[in-house]
Amino acid sequence: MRSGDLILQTMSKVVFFIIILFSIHLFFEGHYRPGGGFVGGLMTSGAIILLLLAYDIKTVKKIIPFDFKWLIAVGLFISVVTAGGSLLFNVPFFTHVHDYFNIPLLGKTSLHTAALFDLGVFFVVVGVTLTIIQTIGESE
Amino acid sequence: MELLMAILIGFLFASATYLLLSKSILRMIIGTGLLSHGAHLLILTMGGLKKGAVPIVNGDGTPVTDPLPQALILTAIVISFGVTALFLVLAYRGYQELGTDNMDELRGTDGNE
Amino acid sequence: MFNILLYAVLVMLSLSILGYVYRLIKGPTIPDRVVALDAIGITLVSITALVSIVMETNAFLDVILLIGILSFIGTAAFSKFLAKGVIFDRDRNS
Amino acid sequence: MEMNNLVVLPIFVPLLTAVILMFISKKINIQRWISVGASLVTVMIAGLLVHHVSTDGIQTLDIGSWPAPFGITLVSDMLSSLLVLTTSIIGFAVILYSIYSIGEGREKHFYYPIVQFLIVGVNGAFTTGDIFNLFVFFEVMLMASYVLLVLGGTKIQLRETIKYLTVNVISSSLFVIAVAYLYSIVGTLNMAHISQRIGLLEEIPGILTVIAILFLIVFGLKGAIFPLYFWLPGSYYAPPVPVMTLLGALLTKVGIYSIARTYSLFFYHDQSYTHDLLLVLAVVTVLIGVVGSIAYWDIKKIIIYNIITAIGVILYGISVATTTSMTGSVYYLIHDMIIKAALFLLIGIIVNITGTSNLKKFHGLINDYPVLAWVYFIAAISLAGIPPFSGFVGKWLVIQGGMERGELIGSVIILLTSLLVLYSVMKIFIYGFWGGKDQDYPDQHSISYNKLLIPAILLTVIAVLYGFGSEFVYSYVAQAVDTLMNPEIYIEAVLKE
Amino acid sequence: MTGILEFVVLAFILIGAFFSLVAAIGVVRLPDVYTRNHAASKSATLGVMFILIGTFLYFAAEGHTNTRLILAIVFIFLTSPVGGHLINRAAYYTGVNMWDQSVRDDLREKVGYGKRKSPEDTGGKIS
Amino acid sequence: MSVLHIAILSPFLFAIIVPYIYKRLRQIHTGWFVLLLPIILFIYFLQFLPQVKEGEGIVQSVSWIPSLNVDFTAKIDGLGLLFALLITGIGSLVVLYSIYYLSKDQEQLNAFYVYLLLFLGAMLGVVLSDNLIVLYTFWEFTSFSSFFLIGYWHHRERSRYGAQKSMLITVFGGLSLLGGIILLYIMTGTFSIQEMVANTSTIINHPLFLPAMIFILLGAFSKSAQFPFYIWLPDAMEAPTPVSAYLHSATMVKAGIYLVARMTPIFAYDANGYWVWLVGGVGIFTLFWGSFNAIKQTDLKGILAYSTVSQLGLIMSLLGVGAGAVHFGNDNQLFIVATIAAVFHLINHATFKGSLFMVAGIIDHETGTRDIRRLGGLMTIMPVSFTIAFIGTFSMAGIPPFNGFLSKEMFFTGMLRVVKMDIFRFDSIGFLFPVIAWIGSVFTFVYSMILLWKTFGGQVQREKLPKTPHEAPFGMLISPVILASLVVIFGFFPNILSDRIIAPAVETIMPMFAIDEIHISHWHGFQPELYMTIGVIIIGILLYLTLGKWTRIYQLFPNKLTLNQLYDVLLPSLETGSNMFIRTHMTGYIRTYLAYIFTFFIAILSFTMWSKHAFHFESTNLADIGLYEVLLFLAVIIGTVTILASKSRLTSIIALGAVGYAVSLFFVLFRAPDLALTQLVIETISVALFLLCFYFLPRNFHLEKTRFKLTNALISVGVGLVVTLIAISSYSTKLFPSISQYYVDHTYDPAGGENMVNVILVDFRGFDTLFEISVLAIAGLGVYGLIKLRLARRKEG
Repeated sequence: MRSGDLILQTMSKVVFFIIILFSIHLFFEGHYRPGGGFVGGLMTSGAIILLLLAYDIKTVKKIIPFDFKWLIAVGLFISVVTAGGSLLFNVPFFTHVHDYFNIPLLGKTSLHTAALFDLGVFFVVVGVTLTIIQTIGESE
Repeated sequence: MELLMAILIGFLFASATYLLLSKSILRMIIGTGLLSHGAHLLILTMGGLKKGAVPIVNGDGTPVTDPLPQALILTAIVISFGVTALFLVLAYRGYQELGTDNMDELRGTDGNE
Repeated sequence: MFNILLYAVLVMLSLSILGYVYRLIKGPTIPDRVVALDAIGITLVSITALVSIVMETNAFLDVILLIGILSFIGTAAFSKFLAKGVIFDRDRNS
Repeated sequence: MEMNNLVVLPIFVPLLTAVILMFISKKINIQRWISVGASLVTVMIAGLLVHHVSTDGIQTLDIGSWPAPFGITLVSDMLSSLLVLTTSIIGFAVILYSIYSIGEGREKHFYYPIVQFLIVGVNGAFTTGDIFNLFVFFEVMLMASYVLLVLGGTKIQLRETIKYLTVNVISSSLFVIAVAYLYSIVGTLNMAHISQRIGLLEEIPGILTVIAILFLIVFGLKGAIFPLYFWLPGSYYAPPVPVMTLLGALLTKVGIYSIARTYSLFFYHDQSYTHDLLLVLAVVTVLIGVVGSIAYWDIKKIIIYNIITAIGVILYGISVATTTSMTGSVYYLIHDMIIKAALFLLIGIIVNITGTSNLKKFHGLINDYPVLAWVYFIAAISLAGIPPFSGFVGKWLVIQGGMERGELIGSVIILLTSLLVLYSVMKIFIYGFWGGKDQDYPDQHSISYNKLLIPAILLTVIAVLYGFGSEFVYSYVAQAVDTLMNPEIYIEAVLKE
Repeated sequence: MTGILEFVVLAFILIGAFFSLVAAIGVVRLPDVYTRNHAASKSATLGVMFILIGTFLYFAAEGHTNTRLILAIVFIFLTSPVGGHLINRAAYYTGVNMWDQSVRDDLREKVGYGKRKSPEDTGGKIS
Repeated sequence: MSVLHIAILSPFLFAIIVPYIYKRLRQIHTGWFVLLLPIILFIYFLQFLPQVKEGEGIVQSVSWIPSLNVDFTAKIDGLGLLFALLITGIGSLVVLYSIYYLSKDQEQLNAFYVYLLLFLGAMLGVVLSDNLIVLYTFWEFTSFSSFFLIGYWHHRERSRYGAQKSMLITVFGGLSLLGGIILLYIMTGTFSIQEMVANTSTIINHPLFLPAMIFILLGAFSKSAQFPFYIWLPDAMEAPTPVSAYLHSATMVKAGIYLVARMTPIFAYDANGYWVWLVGGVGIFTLFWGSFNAIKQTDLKGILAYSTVSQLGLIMSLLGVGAGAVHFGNDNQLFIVATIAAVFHLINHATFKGSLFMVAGIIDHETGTRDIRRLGGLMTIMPVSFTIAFIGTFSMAGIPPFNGFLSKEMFFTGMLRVVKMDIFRFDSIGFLFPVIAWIGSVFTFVYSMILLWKTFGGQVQREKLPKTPHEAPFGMLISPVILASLVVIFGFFPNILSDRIIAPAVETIMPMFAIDEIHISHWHGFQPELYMTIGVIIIGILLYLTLGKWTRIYQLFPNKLTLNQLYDVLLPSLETGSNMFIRTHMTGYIRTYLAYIFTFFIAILSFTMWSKHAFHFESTNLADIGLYEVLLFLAVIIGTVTILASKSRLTSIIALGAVGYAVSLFFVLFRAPDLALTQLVIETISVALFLLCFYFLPRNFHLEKTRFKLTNALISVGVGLVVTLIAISSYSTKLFPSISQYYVDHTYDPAGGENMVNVILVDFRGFDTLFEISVLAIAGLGVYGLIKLRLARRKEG
């Protein structure tokens, strides 16, 4: 193991968490500030790409034991179900609802089905990016 | 500014076309990249440039730029990313299987007889 | 005054980008180009920061961090590719 | 109002199915059952939708409860709901056919979900009332088609997918810029709203005509009209037959539908220019198609070039733009989707039996496979527009419309080229089915011949009923044409003014 | 915003801009990739950090204390040198020639000079 | 649905059960079951005779596509009934004959009878439909069922060839007919023949009159094997002989005659006399050409085929000349005799030609050959057949006392009267009609004699015959005997037909005339017709006796110049020509395709811009240009140029990345933070993907030839210019405010967000996003499948 990798690896551990935090922040801010599921998801993928750069695919697979194809399905499922949920309530497809709740300790919180939809987007983006990268990386 | 952007977009489209007409798959993929840059800038330009603040609700009623083209571009960007990814993998699988990335050698005349 | 100076700085930064772009084209080696790209990324950070001030919006502040992150990832990826020919190892220990 | 969620179901059901199938990609049997079941459900929903539209008029759904033109509005008028129904039926037949022919490899690699996605894209494109949303559905459809085209990774698939993808990426970019140009001028994306706004203009600026032509290029690339069809014969030749069927029967028709929709809804102001251009292109398209279909002794190629011919015929009716010709085009459009699908599936069975698509390498199939031969024959003469089968009414009305408008030469060309169409498909019958019983094929016993035949027969029967029941169909087609000829019906339904 | 603060912000920004320009001139003018990288990673980083601090102060004065900016400053401070290091290492391993007037090369004994590790032809010539 | 409809459709219904009968009752020849149907139908139609004679047609209507004015109106009138009787009558005889002709052990009888029944039904439909679309439907059915009958022995190449040929030519005719029908509909607004007849004045003054007429005639001529379409008929002889007897004596080919007769009241009024001239002229020439060619044939069925062509020409010419009466109107009934002759000859031809075909079949069946060079001397061995043939050929040659003589005489009368027409310069060139008619009749006489004497006269050449000849079985002889008897009966008592059948038919053809009484007699006194007949016989005998001396003139007509040869060359060369044409532009090079597409893009858009004066530039609405924007602009341009110029993939990618970053900076400048964020990340990940794939890809680019570079550059500049010009014009033509204000107003309430772009993405236009991530998901799955699944090239079904 060469010294350059060591520097990079050490660095990556720190930076990885910064990026993940940042991406979660981007995701949650999306409805109000620039950001959202896309950028959040892409950023998370970026973080994992960094890990892949510093380590190797096998190691990263051990750290993050997801099947990313499954993540695509989950994400899409969340989005589709959120959108389709309105069918059950007899309102036009994709009608979002949102409300503000007072939750003890956290205070006034807004719950928005759009955020749920965006979560799906987030997962799909992460899933797709990493499926692609992982599949190419593993190919012969 | 819109004039300048129109010229830039035209230039991007011209370059993209040139690349798409070349032999190497990789250059064609790069061409599609430029093509989508051009298209995205065009949407933005057509929405009007610099007509107000960032499209975030600010409460003070200052005019904001047209948010709709931005949303359209975002959709388009993500889609072209997906296409580019597939195209790239296609190129490499094609090279692996067909042994060339030269489009001139990928004619194919099946069923011509 | 404040804004005029900001504009001046923006022009300076843009000129530096042009300088980097020159290096990007000239090369002569690929690492030179990567250096230029990295530097462009860093300079973009500065430009974005200044543009935020000019536009009086904090909407772009996320962009700053983002460019920082991406420029690092990009540099790391290019370097690794140059050094090894692959950017992700399948299994480093084997 | 809430009932209108029906409009979204032909898109939603396949989408949900696709997602569910993604979770169980390794369990082939369950995948098959779910695919078949879901596509049957889609067919039923689409049928219900057609019924609904026929009794209650155009159905619209403002997605997310945002009023048109600000949100995305789905619009099921008769044309779109008929096409959705046709698409769903073809989807069902192809899935049924795939089960016995596509092979485990593809089935384990997301073949079924992607087919569902393709149907999502096509149904969506037919249903949406928003020009940018149309682009998005085009992309869904195209992405699914890229993947289906290349799935399997054989040499020819890879080679042709590269070309197919390149052309379509270009057309997608052009689509985006066309939408952008249009948005710049009319400031809206809702198609009814675009139509309404353009209708308000006293003088139509020339640039709008230019944009109309740009849209023609975009949709023409998808629809493979002259001179934008070059990519089609090679690309459609590459994939396995079920995929070929989906692409051949559905994708080009989406392009043509889009031309019909945009040219009747908002590019109708400069008809002397746009529609006359379209007319010339349509006639040349027909000619190119027949020339191609008689040029080959490869059964796949023959049917593939017939796609182009049919496109030309439909387009001709659209370009003539009279009620008669439009009626003809709509008749022909639906007919061609069904019969092309049937023919492709039948060709697929032949290829499965003989192991080749070269017509010079086999003969005498009628001796061992009489049912196949007869079904093929009926499908073939339906394609050529022989009454009382499905292609006739459409062809007749298109020609009649053209002649009524004084386009004698174009109409006669359309009329006489159907002889060459007949020649090309009957060539397969005469040389492939007829002949002595003196040939053995290595694979003929390994395929599930009878099971493969079921979907093909299903489609052919539908085509025959479609022809015999032209009167029954007429009331629906007339309603579709009514909307096409009178944009205000569409506008009123969408904007609810 | 008070005049003093405006002055301070401006000062930071101008210093930053100066460093950035210097870095650019360095990248254009210096003779080989190692020295250019040196200019880019050090000078430019310094430049950008000054500008970011200026920006941060500007927004802080406006009432928006922005954590992302601090995070960005920290991040760039952490990663920029690493990035520079990675490029140089890559350049060295792929056998990019040093400037002919370079005086010292400690790595030469450890890895051997000009050993090509990459499939990419990145040698001294224009490619 | 009336009984009449059921009668018309009964053959189709019956055809469905034939395969079951065949399967279940293998012991009994399927033909016996089938035979019932035409007999019943014949009797059914017979009962209409009295009604029709009184001029009361029967009209029954069933709606089919009323919205498109298509209803299945079945109508029995004189003409229709005549044909219906021919179809079912000859049909019964043919089925009976086929029972003995086709072996139940060796032939696919189910298929044969299905085809035959379909054909029978289709023919009934043609002659009994009043609605032209329905008529056309049945018309095409006759083409296809005859296609199957001709190709019945499809393992023979000649059968396939003949079937394809007949299909192509008759379907071509069918399509022309359709064209004519559509034009008629445009003129009259109806598909009903009756209503059209009532509307003739609209039709003849309409500009579409001539095209409609030509289309209809093309349809009729190709079906009735008129020159130059006759070439399919001789090849159709590949069909089993019962089929030939049926198709070419009474039915298929007569459909064209029927159509011309049917259309006469609609078209013949035409002031220029096109109809008379075209129908008459083509007919008379076909008569000559067919008879002339029949002589050189050596195959019995070949002679009969050309004879059929010739006889059809005869009937056609009569119809044409007869139409002259319509043209001249009520005061001039001079030409009606031609129409009467046409109808009469139609019947006669069916009888004698039917019997002759059957005899030819018998000879083929019993001797194993139909080649007249190998036949001869069968008179003593097959006396019954000889008698039938004798009657048939003499009738055909126009020798008294057979029915052929009667109609031939009337034919001459008709032709002689042509000279008296004063339309279309008939007064000057009209004399050609009787002259050609006479020459044709001479040839007819000659080939009739050849047919008879070469087969039955002279010595038997047993060594040349595959089988030992003997008389045919009794059953096989029934049908030809019946037909031959009819020849004789009609010869002696022609007037049993004239009132009941001929007069009503002629009245249908010419509804404007009251046909009081038709009297056909052998003796008209010493008229020119008689001299002509005598001349025919004398010259005919002379020519027959000197056959060997003058038939050498046929060698003067090289085979290469025949119409048949034209067809044989045309079809393959159409194929190869198409193939060559397709290959010229379908090169398989994506570059070529893209070049075509882009060139079209440039050409059509710039032409439209130019012709619509679409370029428009307005400077009022523009945002001002900042210096750093110009610099950024330059950066993008420089980056792009680098990509264009670079020969190394890495440089290209780095430059592409730079351009992408610059574009995101544009997004920053134009106040699109979300875009900037996304673009930046996507750009980086894309670059990573590129690098990832580089491992598998070759290092350097392929370089184009300079010539290509130049055209590529030209196309590229064109594309760029067009895009720019449209962009400027579109931007300068902002006619309406954007709908965006709505999003600005509604983002916070009720959508509950602040970032408009994001709210549009997940809420206002969340539907887009849902499918956008679907696209992404498909791409992901696609990449996975593309890499993981590697099937070998195998057959793909």
